[in-house]
Amino acid sequence: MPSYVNPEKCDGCKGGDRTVCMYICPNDLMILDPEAMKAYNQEPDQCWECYSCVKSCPQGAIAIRHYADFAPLHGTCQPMRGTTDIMWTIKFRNGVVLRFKFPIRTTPEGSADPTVGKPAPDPSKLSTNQLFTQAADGIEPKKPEAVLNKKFEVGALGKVAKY
Amino acid sequence: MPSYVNPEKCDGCKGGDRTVCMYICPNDLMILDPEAMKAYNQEPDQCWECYSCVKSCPQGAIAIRHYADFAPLHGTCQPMRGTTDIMWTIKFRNGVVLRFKFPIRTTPEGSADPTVGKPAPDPSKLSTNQLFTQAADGIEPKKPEAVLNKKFEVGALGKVAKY
Amino acid sequence: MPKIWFYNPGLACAEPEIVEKETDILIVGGGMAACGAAVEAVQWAKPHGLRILLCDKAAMERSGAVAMGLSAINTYIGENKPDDYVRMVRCDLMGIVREDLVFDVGRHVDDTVHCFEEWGLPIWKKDPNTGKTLDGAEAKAKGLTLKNGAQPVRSGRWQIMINGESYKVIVAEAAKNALASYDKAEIIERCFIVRPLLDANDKGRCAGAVGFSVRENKIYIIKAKATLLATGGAVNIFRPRSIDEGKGRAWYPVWNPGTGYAMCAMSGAKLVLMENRFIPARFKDGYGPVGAWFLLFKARATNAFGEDYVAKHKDELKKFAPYGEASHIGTCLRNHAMLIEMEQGRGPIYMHTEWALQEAAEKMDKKEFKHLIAEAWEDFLDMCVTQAGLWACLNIEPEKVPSEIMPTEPYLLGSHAGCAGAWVCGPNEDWVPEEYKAPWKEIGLYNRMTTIKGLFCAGDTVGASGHKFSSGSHVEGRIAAKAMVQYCLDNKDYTPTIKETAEELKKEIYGPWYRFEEFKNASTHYEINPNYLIPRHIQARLMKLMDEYVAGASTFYKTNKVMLERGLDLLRMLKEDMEYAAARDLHELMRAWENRHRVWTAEAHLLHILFREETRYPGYFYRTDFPSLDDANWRCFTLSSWDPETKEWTLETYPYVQIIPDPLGP
Amino acid sequence: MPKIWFYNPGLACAEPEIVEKETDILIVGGGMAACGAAVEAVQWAKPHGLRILLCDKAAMERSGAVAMGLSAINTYIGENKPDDYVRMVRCDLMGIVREDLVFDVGRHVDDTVHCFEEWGLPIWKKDPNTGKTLDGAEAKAKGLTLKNGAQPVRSGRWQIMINGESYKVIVAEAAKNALASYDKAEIIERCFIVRPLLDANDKGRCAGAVGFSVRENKIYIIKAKATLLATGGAVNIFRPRSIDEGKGRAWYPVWNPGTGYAMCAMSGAKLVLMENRFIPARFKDGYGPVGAWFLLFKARATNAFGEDYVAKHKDELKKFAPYGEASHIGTCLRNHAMLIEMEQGRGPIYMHTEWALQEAAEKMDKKEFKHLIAEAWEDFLDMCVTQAGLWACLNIEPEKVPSEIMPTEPYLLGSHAGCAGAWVCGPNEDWVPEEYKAPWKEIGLYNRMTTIKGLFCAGDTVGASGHKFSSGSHVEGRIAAKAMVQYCLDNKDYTPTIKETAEELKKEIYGPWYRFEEFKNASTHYEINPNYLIPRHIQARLMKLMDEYVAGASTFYKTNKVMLERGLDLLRMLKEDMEYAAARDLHELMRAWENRHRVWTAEAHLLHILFREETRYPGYFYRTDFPSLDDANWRCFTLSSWDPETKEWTLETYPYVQIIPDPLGP
Ligand SMILES: Cc1cc2c(cc1C)N(S(=O)(=O)O)[C@@H]1C(=O)NC(=O)N=C1N2C[C@H](O)[C@H](O)[C@H](O)COP(=O)(O)OP(=O)(O)OC[C@H]1O[C@@H](n2cnc3c(N)ncnc32)[C@H](O)[C@@H]1O
Ligand SMILES: Cc1cc2c(cc1C)N(S(=O)(=O)O)[C@@H]1C(=O)NC(=O)N=C1N2C[C@H](O)[C@H](O)[C@H](O)COP(=O)(O)OP(=O)(O)OC[C@H]1O[C@@H](n2cnc3c(N)ncnc32)[C@H](O)[C@@H]1O
Ligand SMILES: Nc1ncnc2c1ncn2[C@@H]1O[C@H](COP(=O)(O)O)[C@@H](O)[C@H]1O
Ligand SMILES: Nc1ncnc2c1ncn2[C@@H]1O[C@H](COP(=O)(O)O)[C@@H](O)[C@H]1O
Ligand SMILES: Nc1ncnc2c1ncn2[C@@H]1O[C@H](COP(=O)(O)O)[C@@H](O)[C@H]1O
Ligand code: SF4
Ligand code: SF4
Ligand code: SF4
Ligand code: SF4
Ligand code: NA
Repeated sequence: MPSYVNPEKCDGCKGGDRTVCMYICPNDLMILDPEAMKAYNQEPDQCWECYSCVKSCPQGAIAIRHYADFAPLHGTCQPMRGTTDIMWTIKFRNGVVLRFKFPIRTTPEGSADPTVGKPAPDPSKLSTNQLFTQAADGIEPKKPEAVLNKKFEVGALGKVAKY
Repeated sequence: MPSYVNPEKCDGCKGGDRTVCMYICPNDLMILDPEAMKAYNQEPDQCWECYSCVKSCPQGAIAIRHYADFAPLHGTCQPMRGTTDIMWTIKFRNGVVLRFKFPIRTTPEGSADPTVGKPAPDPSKLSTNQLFTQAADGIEPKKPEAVLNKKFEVGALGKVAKY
Repeated sequence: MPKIWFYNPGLACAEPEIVEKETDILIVGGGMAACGAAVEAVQWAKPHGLRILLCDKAAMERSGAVAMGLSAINTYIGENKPDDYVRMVRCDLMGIVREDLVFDVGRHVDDTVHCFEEWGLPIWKKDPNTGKTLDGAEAKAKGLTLKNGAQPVRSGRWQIMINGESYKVIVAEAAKNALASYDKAEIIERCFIVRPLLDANDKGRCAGAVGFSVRENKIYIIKAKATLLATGGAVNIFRPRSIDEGKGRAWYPVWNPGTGYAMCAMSGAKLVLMENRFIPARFKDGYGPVGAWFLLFKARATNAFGEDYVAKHKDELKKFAPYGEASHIGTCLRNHAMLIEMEQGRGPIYMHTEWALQEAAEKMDKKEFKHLIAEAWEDFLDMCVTQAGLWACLNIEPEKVPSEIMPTEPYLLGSHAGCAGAWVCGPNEDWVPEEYKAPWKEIGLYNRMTTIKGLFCAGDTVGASGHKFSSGSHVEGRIAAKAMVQYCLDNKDYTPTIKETAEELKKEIYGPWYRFEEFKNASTHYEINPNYLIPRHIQARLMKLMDEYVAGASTFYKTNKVMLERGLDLLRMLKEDMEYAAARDLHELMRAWENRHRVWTAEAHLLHILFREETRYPGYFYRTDFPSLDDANWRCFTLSSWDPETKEWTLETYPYVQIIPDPLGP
Repeated sequence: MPKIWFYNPGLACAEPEIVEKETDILIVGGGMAACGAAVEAVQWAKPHGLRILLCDKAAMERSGAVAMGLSAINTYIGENKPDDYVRMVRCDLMGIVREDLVFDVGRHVDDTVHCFEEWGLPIWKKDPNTGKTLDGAEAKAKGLTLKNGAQPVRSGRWQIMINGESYKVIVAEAAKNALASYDKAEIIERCFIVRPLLDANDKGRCAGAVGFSVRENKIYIIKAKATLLATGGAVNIFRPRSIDEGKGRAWYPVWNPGTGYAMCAMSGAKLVLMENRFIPARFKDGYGPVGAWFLLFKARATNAFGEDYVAKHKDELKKFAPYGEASHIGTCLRNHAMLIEMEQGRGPIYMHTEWALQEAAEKMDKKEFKHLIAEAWEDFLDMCVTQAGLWACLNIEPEKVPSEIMPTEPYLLGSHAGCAGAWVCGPNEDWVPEEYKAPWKEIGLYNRMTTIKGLFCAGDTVGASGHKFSSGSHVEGRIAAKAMVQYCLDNKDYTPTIKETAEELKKEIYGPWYRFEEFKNASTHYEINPNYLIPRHIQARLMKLMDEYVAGASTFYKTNKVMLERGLDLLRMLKEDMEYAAARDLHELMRAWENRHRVWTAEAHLLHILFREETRYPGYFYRTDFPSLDDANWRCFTLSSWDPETKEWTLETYPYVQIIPDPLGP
């Protein structure tokens, strides 16, 4: 089910700096036609149906028509992604409709603090095996409870080949 | 190795009544672009590489680049088909060249006489098992030397299913 | 054109003109069988003024399986007896064939080969003085002809070698000349026939067919007294071995989509042995045929480690007695032995061209050897140029290195070592058993007529009688055509009437284009649209599901009841989705209809495999839940038919009658 | 535009601007490992003013394997011991892993998971009062956090459930915030890294990398002291199961082309266990993961006839003792049991979602059951929407009918149940055996450094230490980043110098476009041109040959020496033909380079399979000429390296050292 763009809804992100679908697609598939001011999927057979474009289009102009190779027509999953939750509407081929809502994050967008509130680590701890969080909290990473260190002397040792 | 058209050689069959490659392709692939007056293969992944277009193009404008899925580049088979023989030039990837010439027909083009010189068959022979040639020559089609006519009474006889 | 909505249409569709035709004899197809039919029909129709119309989806000069040429005529009886030909065919096809049909081909086929020679086909001969090979032109120059008793060059017992690049050109020329010679005959090329027209007053009768032009916006509504389906077999029902442009390469020509099978089914005619398929061993990827290599050049094939797999699995083949130990080892059983090796990871399978040619070289001088090498290349250049090209691309000189072979994806056809097809009447003669006459007792015993009045078949479309090949298909077309003339005369007062209006037919046939026009603006990419599928999508879905559930190559041709039933569910959903096919131009409109024919053919194939609870054709497919061949229960025909009214399929068994006495093989 | 020469270019190529960059730390990739590296690097680099540059081919917010989200964190130690984690990993990966690397991940990984939670990732918890499941938002509202000792919802012993739709968004946000917080750090998105730059004066040292923008015509020549390859694993090396648009669907994300493996090889760094691959069992076609179904919902999988295939083949698995009878049955061995059934034609394999959910229903009220159904759907909606969509398209309600599962095509990766990747240094600590330090004695023992100075790996690119998953990959990026800072400080005086001129690099990188421009007028169809191949062709050829010769799905993952050697011939011809790749636009230019990475990765994979003469990973692949697992000879690492000067590959063995005492499994 590659993504497709509904030209009635797409406004080309108003010709702004960032064409959202084009910005987000991990596989560089979405592209804006500047003449038509509409986006399209330039290589549908490489679409992972990851829904990144669908979820982020400000116009709700993108949907997925399931991969024709194996998906019968007329089943769809359409998301509405908010700031804390995502809502899904699932339509079956036979008309059954399911709706779900799931949390997506517990903090405000943009707020992720990479330091998780820790002070900058003491540079002298660079030579230890502590990550910056552990260095800050003075946590000592574990060592194995017991160490065997048994080398396996097997027949193929010494085998070398060039190709 | 689907067919491709060299635009420097193709003259669009001079815009004549019959675009030869388009006329001949058994799979309806070759098509003339009337604007450019050049032909192209409209569905390369359905080309059987039957060489019908290649053999018949009056300009020698069509060649085959072997199927990319499995044929390494740069090997080619190029025919020159005359009225009685065909000449093939085979170029290997490694540069080896082979040339062959084979007969293609033993009669002048267009001369095939469907009656093979027989008189029209006697209409009364319609009810016999003689083909028109046999009727004309009075040849009696064979019957089996011996006839067993043994019916096999097997277990599945009578089985019926509906789907 | 802005980049979005992007597609490069071919010949544009537009509101079509409706062309109504009326004829006596309609020949659908322009291949080997159709050409035979044309030549024969004209001879017998002329005195009665019967009209003849031939419609081919392509140009007859290069249409059908023989477009590229062939390097052998695989059915030529010559010094053999037709009785032995029947034995060979029944042995190869695992004991269930219509021996009346096979015998009928065998006794007539040489006549057709003699016509080919007369028309200009170069046939190799043995030089009567030196015993050496003469090519067809050299032979002709020396006045050597088959008819005059010259010896052909036999590759096998039934096969003769030809210089066959122009085989189809020559055969089509004779057919076209025949039709051109008769003012009541007409040819429409580039007319794709979509479906049968059923008689409005007689549900068991065919009243013609409907099609359209892929060159002009025209729909052909053709009323006919007698209709011949000579449309070849079916390919691209199963996934091919390549996923990009190499999809165009299959052994069987990608343009034969199973029209004949589909049209039989749609009209309610019975099909027979549709579980059978053809899976030839072929040179890997190029799909070059192996016949000349095995038979003419006497090459041996082995697994990766040099073992002869047929010899190795002699005991395994005995499980399939009597067929596995008869004088002739069936094509499917040779596959079976090869598949065991591949499945157990002892591939690749190699055709040892290098051993064969080097052995031959020992008995030859340089010039003769050079000639032999040319013959080896000609084999492919005459019928499978890709294989020659692949050798060139891989730097393969066949006298130096071996080449891989392997079994192909399955095809459905009735003229090679396969026997799926229509259930037709045979010759109405005294030696033919009652069982083979009974089905036609009420509707008339016309040779090669299906169980629907006025609907005939020939060539690949006929079931239960394989090994006709090019020559047998041509002669079968002739046999059918003659019977059709008789049928038309016997039904002089019949006027074909159809229930659909021209407008309805137009809506139906141009449906995919109307759908495209209606919905194309719902998406910026014409291929991805929630309202329709393009034909390529439908084909890909069909090929995948057939491959995975219906004993395709990816399961090593294995299936079982559960897989088949799941496959049937998926296939039926696909059949529903076919109603949403869209076409942007005339070319795609043809593809849309081709794929309908594929899906119908696939459905019949699946149902037959489900119905026959045994493994009749090991090497072609395995019912793993019924892994043995079971003569006691299943040495019988399977028949299927679809009821146009109830839209239901019925599968049934039918007795096999052995006409030609034992031995089993030739 | 006339229809001929037809192609719709994306962003047009033009003569590129050359942008030269110099940095201390170059992070290639923006996925889980790269994000970990960014967060950690900034903390340690800041005090020293070291420069950091991160290049991602996509937008970090949704790049890499986690673009769609995930529904579980598969590595969380919690109440377990890292020692047991090592035992599980070694057992799953058939006894050969770098236990130092694995232990290192195990002891650090929970720290990273706690960061995720802090940044906003919703992690399911057990309600301490009721023992019931709370989703991550409910838990957070109740103040329940892992760090504070709340209980996660374990699906398996190592896995915890999350509401992970925005997993990557959150993790990337922290990384981007980290880099944004530091003025000497920079991010370039849409920069595709093509290859390493080798130091002009020191052949064993990496001096950075070169890439280009897929948005603007710019080439980036990046000199760096330390370079981290965090580019994920490799997909689309083997033929996918669909041949049309479904090619876009694979379990592993189609955009990770094996850059890290290729770049290691190109620079002369050693790779380890590249014979290993990952073939997960997945829901058929949609590729939905099975973990939650097996572990959380406790579903059973059977063959077509209801038989539990793992139980059925217990004795068969014993052949692979001790691994087949350990406490943990390895992923490949579970595949092995499934494959026996499929191969013998007893598929489809069904995941009995309906049994599992109905059993659960018995202990629940309606509301709880509704919630359970939502959880079942969420599993796919959070990480594999296609699978949910396929259910909808097939009218599958998982509480009513089962779904098919089957093994996928092979992927190469080092973080799931696979262990192909770079041979890297571990922690320089006393418990680490000499054998695992020796290779780095001369160049410096920097954690996660390859055998090339300054070239580091993390995540999927690291070999011999699977089962890191998303969390372990992130923490491994952190570990590597810290070591890179140390490396930069230790190499303060080193100035990266390269031997290529900017002009040469431009010619090389834009080569495919120059080729396109040079030859595009030789044909009326841009795809079919005798002078070049488009990237799609190269990829199709690669996937086909790997599938057919190198133990792909079409041979049921079987191969042998003869097949591998033939495959190598074909692969080397493809490598030559890659020089004729052409690109019509920036997007295709990226595809051209991606495919180079695939071909390099494939070559290493093939050579390793050829070198290891045993069947170490039954269910992942079979050497049919060495069908047994052979601990006596082969319980050791295999290493490969390519010499940039001689252009020759060397394969060698290397001793395995068991660090963590028995038992084998956890
Ligand atoms: C594909 C192929 C086939 C063969 C071989 C190699 C190859 C590569 N080899 S070897 O492998 O053994 O080497 C042979 C060989 O050497 N010797 C031999 O005698 N026969 C060989 N065959 C078999 C014969 O070719 C075969 O038996 C006959 O051709 C069968 O004749 P027929 O049944 O008439 O089918 P056709 O393909 O020739 O013609 C079909 C026609 O139908 C048309 N058509 C189809 N659908 C239509 C529609 N809907 N509307 C209108 N027209 C519509 C087609 O255009 C065509 O005209
Ligand atoms: C694909 C996938 C993966 C998983 C799962 C389901 C699915 C469908 N499942 S379950 O199945 O088990 O259910 C998991 C799960 O639920 N829980 C879990 O913890 N892990 C799962 N994984 C595994 C993890 O995702 C995996 O372990 C990590 O993501 C590995 O991290 P890393 O090694 O960093 O790889 P990445 O894919 O995240 O990032 C790669 C980055 O490199 C970029 N890139 C690649 N090549 C580049 C180039 N040439 N130039 C520049 N940039 C260039 C990419 O853009 C990306 O940023
Ligand atoms: N190994 C073989 N043994 C006997 N006959 C064969 C063999 N291979 C092909 N043939 C026959 O040779 C002809 C051409 O075969 P093919 O090239 O496979 O289409 C057909 O009549 C086949 O039945
Ligand atoms: N390589 C093979 N491929 C397909 N079927 C086979 C193969 N080998 C044996 N068979 C047949 O498959 C049936 C089931 O065999 P088995 O798989 O051993 O139960 C038997 O009738 C075998 O003759
Ligand atoms: N049948 C199983 N038995 C044990 N662990 C499993 C099973 N299936 C999946 N897993 C584990 O569950 C997690 C997710 O697996 P998957 O969904 O297959 O990627 C990984 O840690 C797997 O190793
Ligand atoms: S994000 Fe939506 S509105 Fe913006 S260009 Fe893409 S499809 Fe159009
Ligand atoms: S669904 Fe994902 S892969 Fe497909 S176009 Fe959208 S963002 Fe790209
Ligand atoms: S036959 Fe040749 S010259 Fe004529 S249109 Fe085709 S390619 Fe051009
Ligand atoms: S080679 Fe044959 S199939 Fe291909 S375009 Fe030419 S005529 Fe058509
Ligand atoms: Na790896």
